Amino acid sequence: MSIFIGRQTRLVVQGITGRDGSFHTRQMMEYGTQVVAGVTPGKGGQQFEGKVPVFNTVADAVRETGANTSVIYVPPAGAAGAIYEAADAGIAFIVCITEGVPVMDMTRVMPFVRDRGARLLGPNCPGLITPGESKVGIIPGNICTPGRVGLVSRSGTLTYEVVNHLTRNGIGQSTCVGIGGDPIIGTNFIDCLRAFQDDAATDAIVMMGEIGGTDEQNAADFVRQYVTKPVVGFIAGQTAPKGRRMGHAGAIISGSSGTAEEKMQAFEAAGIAVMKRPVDVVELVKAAR
Amino acid sequence: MSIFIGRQTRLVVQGITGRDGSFHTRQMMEYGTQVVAGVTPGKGGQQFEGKVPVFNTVADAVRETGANTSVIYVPPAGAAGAIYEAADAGIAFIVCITEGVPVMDMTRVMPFVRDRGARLLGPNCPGLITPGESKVGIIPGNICTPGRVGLVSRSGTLTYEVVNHLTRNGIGQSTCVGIGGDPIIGTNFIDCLRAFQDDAATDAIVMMGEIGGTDEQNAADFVRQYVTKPVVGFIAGQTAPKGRRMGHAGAIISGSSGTAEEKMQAFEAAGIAVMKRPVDVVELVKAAR
Amino acid sequence: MNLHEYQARELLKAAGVPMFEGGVASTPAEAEAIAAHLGGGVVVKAQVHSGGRGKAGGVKLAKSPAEARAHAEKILGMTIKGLVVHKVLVVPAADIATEAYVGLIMDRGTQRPVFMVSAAGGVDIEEVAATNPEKITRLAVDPVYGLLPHQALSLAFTLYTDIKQVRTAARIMEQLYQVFTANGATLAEINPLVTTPDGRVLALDAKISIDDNELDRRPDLAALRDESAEEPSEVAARNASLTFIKLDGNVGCVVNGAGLAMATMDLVKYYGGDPANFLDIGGSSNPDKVVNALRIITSDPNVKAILFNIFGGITRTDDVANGIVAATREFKVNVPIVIRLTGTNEKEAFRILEGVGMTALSDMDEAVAKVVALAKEAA
Amino acid sequence: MNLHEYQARELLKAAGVPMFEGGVASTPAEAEAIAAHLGGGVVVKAQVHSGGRGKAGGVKLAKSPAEARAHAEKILGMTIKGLVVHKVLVVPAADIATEAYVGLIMDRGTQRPVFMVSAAGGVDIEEVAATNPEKITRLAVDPVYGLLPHQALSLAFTLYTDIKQVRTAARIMEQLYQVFTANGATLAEINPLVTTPDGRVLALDAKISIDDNELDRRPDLAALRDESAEEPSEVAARNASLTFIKLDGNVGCVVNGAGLAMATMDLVKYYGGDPANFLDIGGSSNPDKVVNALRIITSDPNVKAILFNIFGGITRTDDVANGIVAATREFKVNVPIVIRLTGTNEKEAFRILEGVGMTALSDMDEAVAKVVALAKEAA
Repeated sequence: MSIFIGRQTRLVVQGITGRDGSFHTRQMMEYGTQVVAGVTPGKGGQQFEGKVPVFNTVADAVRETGANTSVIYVPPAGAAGAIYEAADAGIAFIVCITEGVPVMDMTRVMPFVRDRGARLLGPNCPGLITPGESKVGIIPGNICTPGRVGLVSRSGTLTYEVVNHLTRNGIGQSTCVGIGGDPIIGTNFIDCLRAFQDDAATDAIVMMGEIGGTDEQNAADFVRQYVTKPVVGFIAGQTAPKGRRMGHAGAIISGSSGTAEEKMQAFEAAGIAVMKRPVDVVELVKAAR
Repeated sequence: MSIFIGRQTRLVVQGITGRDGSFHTRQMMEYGTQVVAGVTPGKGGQQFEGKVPVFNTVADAVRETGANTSVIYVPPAGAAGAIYEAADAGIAFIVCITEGVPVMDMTRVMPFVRDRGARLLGPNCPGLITPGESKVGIIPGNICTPGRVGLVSRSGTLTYEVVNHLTRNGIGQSTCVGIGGDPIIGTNFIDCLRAFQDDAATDAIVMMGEIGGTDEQNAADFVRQYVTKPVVGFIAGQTAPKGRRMGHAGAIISGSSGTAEEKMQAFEAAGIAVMKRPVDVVELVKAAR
Repeated sequence: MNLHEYQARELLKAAGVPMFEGGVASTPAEAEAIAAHLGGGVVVKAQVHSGGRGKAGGVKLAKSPAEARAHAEKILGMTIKGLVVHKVLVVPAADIATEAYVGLIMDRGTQRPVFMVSAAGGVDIEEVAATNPEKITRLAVDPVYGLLPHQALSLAFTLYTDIKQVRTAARIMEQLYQVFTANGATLAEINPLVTTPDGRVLALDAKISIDDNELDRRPDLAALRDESAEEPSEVAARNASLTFIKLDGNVGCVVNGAGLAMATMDLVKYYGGDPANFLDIGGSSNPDKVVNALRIITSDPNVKAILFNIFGGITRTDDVANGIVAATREFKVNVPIVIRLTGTNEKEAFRILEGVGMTALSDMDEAVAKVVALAKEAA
Repeated sequence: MNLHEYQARELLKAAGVPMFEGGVASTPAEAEAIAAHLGGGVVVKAQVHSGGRGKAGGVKLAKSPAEARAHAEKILGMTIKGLVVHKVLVVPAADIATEAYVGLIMDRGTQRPVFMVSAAGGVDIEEVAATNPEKITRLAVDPVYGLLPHQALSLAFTLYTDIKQVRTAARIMEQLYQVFTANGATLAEINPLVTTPDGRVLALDAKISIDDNELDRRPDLAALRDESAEEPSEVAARNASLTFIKLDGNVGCVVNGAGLAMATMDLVKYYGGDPANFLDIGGSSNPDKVVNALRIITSDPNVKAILFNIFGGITRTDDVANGIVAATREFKVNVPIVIRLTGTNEKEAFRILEGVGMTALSDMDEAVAKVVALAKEAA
């Protein structure tokens, strides 16, 4: 078992013939992900790597291949459109890797996706991986290993760093999910925490947060109320100066809230073991089990 | 019993201080409708006729008076906005009398109303009346009398004509509903037929249609499949020339369909007794019972 | 309200839809000048609100400016389905590879704008719908999201395979949707959408109808109305806020409400008469409307008798009575008037009419039978 | 991207928001001319991307054009929170009856634009939010329908009782919403929205921030960026598609990914060092980005050692290695570089670096500890 993806995942790659799309599709195929289709308008009828049929539209891909999950590598200008298309075609789980999607677009994409009963991960996220079964996105497969720790993170490469420590120390992962650092995202900490809590294959959860916003505080509240599995947490940006946006979008509505201190306090108050350094994940997860 | 309105109706009048709004509010009050509030922005705090409190917003009116139904008499430019406001304030049944509401506005109003679980009657309709209990809109109360015939009509004054015949001949009505002749309306024939079929106080149904569109054909299909109560029908516009729009919006998408002949044939095929003249309603209803 | 082809073209062009250059002419000399400016062969097209212009001789190919002038000479002033041609559109005679149909209509059933797209264009789409419905692709657009890019692309893929043509057609559909919603259209179509032998995609002919309810808030659209292309009595009626359609009979009808107006016409026919018009004085009547209605009906020399059939609701019958009285004071009505009034303020209305020696009836059948008899007497 | 007050005013004015006339001046003479043109008292306001302009002496009342010139003389060129003032806005000194706050912000929680409206305006709204939250009315707008008329009216009723003022304020909120959505703003506020003693409602000061992700598709907005109002190294970084923030330490950091970049800074601190910057080279790296990153970091004289911390995913570590090699060929780097690379194409990356005699580490803690030690040595 795992969350969101696994052996049952039948993936369509939107933007399969682009630079990033083709590179990472090959990586996903090598990892063992069932890539059943690609979409590039105008290239319908071609084959990617001689194996994967390319279609003009996601609807065609779904009809012909039974794809149930999509991953989006198209440029920012077309990313919102690609999400609409996937949701409209009945894709149940949509992963948008694209960085730089205008937030205003996302305000309209989200209700559309929700109305169609689909789940979106991202945008501006590294995707997710269920080690040994399926990877969707760009998380390097070689740093992961199957196991029973679930990981959810707002950041991409920081996730890799932590997963790498786990794997090197013999701690495998059930699923690693990068939710992305954009202000409006489809799947948040709480969605993942709920899924991990309900996942029989997950024993402990690692949650990687950042400064800005109140998502981590809300997640801590959720952990306190609903999560019985041990949770280990990290907050990046302890040394970040106030009032500057560190790459990802920072606090917007909540005024003073969003500092690392606040978030780490919220974690501790919720019984979440807090790492000081990424490498601490190893000892804390070991201690938690 | 009755459909949509009755003794439980607590009405808020949007546009209560306007020419039409004030005139018909007095008529509704005289008829016995529980008019609990009025809304005119800027006149909040006033009393209408020394009895009905006026509010600045529908939300205020609902909060203060528990209104559950609204009727809209505002000019066309503000009608769509008034429907949004009523639905947003939690009004469950909204009756829009206003004529001349742009169709493009209605394409967006309808999903909004539906998403909030509300029912809209109209726009451009005469409203409805449950004789002896409540009237909402502009149907003259004096031509109606309580009884067991349900009536639904696309037209206003033609409804009065038919109701008048029924009443003069001792045939009372459960509820008379004018759904309006606009291309996009909130409540259609089928909605009313279903409600009358389910209404224990209704024994027979009169349906008044017109040329244009396929609503009557669809309604006839519905009657054939679901309605066990006797139905009497009329189609106005038997002598109308083709290709001209007779006041109400005519056939738009369906090409050749929408003639009176077609509709009367559909009625007959569904076992609906068809009137030749409005006055025929009396004999046909008598025969049907 | 129907727009002329040249007006529809202007709206589409402003939205970016690619099309051949062209010009509108009111005189043969103008047509010749436009043809000369365009160079090469041209098509001279009558601008009237009517289908079947081609069959009626209103669309002609010209090989030279002189021939364009000659065609314009014939077409300007000709009558197509009762409508006089005052303007012609002059466009280049296009070299065409394929013809498609792209239309957008306000659909009652889905309560949404619906695209109808077919690779079988250039012909009457209603005919295609009747004979080869599978050749038409339909798409209902969710008006709260608008036409989404992938929807436009999917529609375009049903027309073309070349991705450049597909993308151009998709953009044209987005532009058409934009024109449709921004102008409150009930119909907007490009027929045909053509490709040229060198691969370009262009709109050749366009048709747009605007929802009359938009015109109050959109004076820019209201200004597009070409009253010269309409029946003068209908123009006068509309300017008096009346809905009026001229017919061929001799019984003038003044009714409140479209449904009752149609039922009244039907009943006139039922009693052996022939309605001279459809006339709905609408909901919120006032005495002026009644005066205008009578003025318009009495200006039709065919009318031998006039029927008022008013069932008061939001219309107050006393307003109508006052209007009848005012009208008969303002101008002489030479044909008999039968008045049927019932409903809101009917007692007051009867009192007003009695005050000037007029009588009214309460029963519709009785009134219709009477007016039919009077019209027959006078005829 | 934050707009200057005068730029925000222009966007709002174009949308119809009523406001006092004013002008922007780059020289004292221009400020004097604007004040003379306006007549009466004026306010001279520093145009910098910073709060607390008033406290810093950047906002001054002038009774005459000469005084306006004198104030402009002082304000132009002054430094407010590290930013040099290059422009001043000159507006009439308004006669004010009431001050309200109207703001619109992109809210992560509701995933919608949220209005915040308060009759307690003219002060720092964050302070009101902290001390008197009940004085702020919030409304999350459904972005698929936009701000509906009754919602604007309801918000306006929380500010005023006079219906004319209510309607004007409601219209201003609709205009503000329009500006917000049409320009991809993350914040748009009018503070204060004032009433004058004679009852007019006007926007006095405005603030707008644009989502950086909008700028690629909106060159008109991108053109509003005032690079003179920013740290030059941050401008250079942005033009090289890097996210860079200058800090006060001596350990230069080049990292891929914002989260890892922050964690790297935290770890530098953990090991007793001080980061000189936040720098994220982003997802799709290419060698040029790395060259630019190194150029920007080495131009900071405080930097004593540089750390590369790259965990390859969509970033290919061989691209980064090639970039480091290219940079060291293009210009001389006088401080030690510690390179940590792991992930996508790491073998190739190590090979590239070895090819020019450089070595790389795989462990983040090891690399950070090393760079901190090197920086201390050099300091």
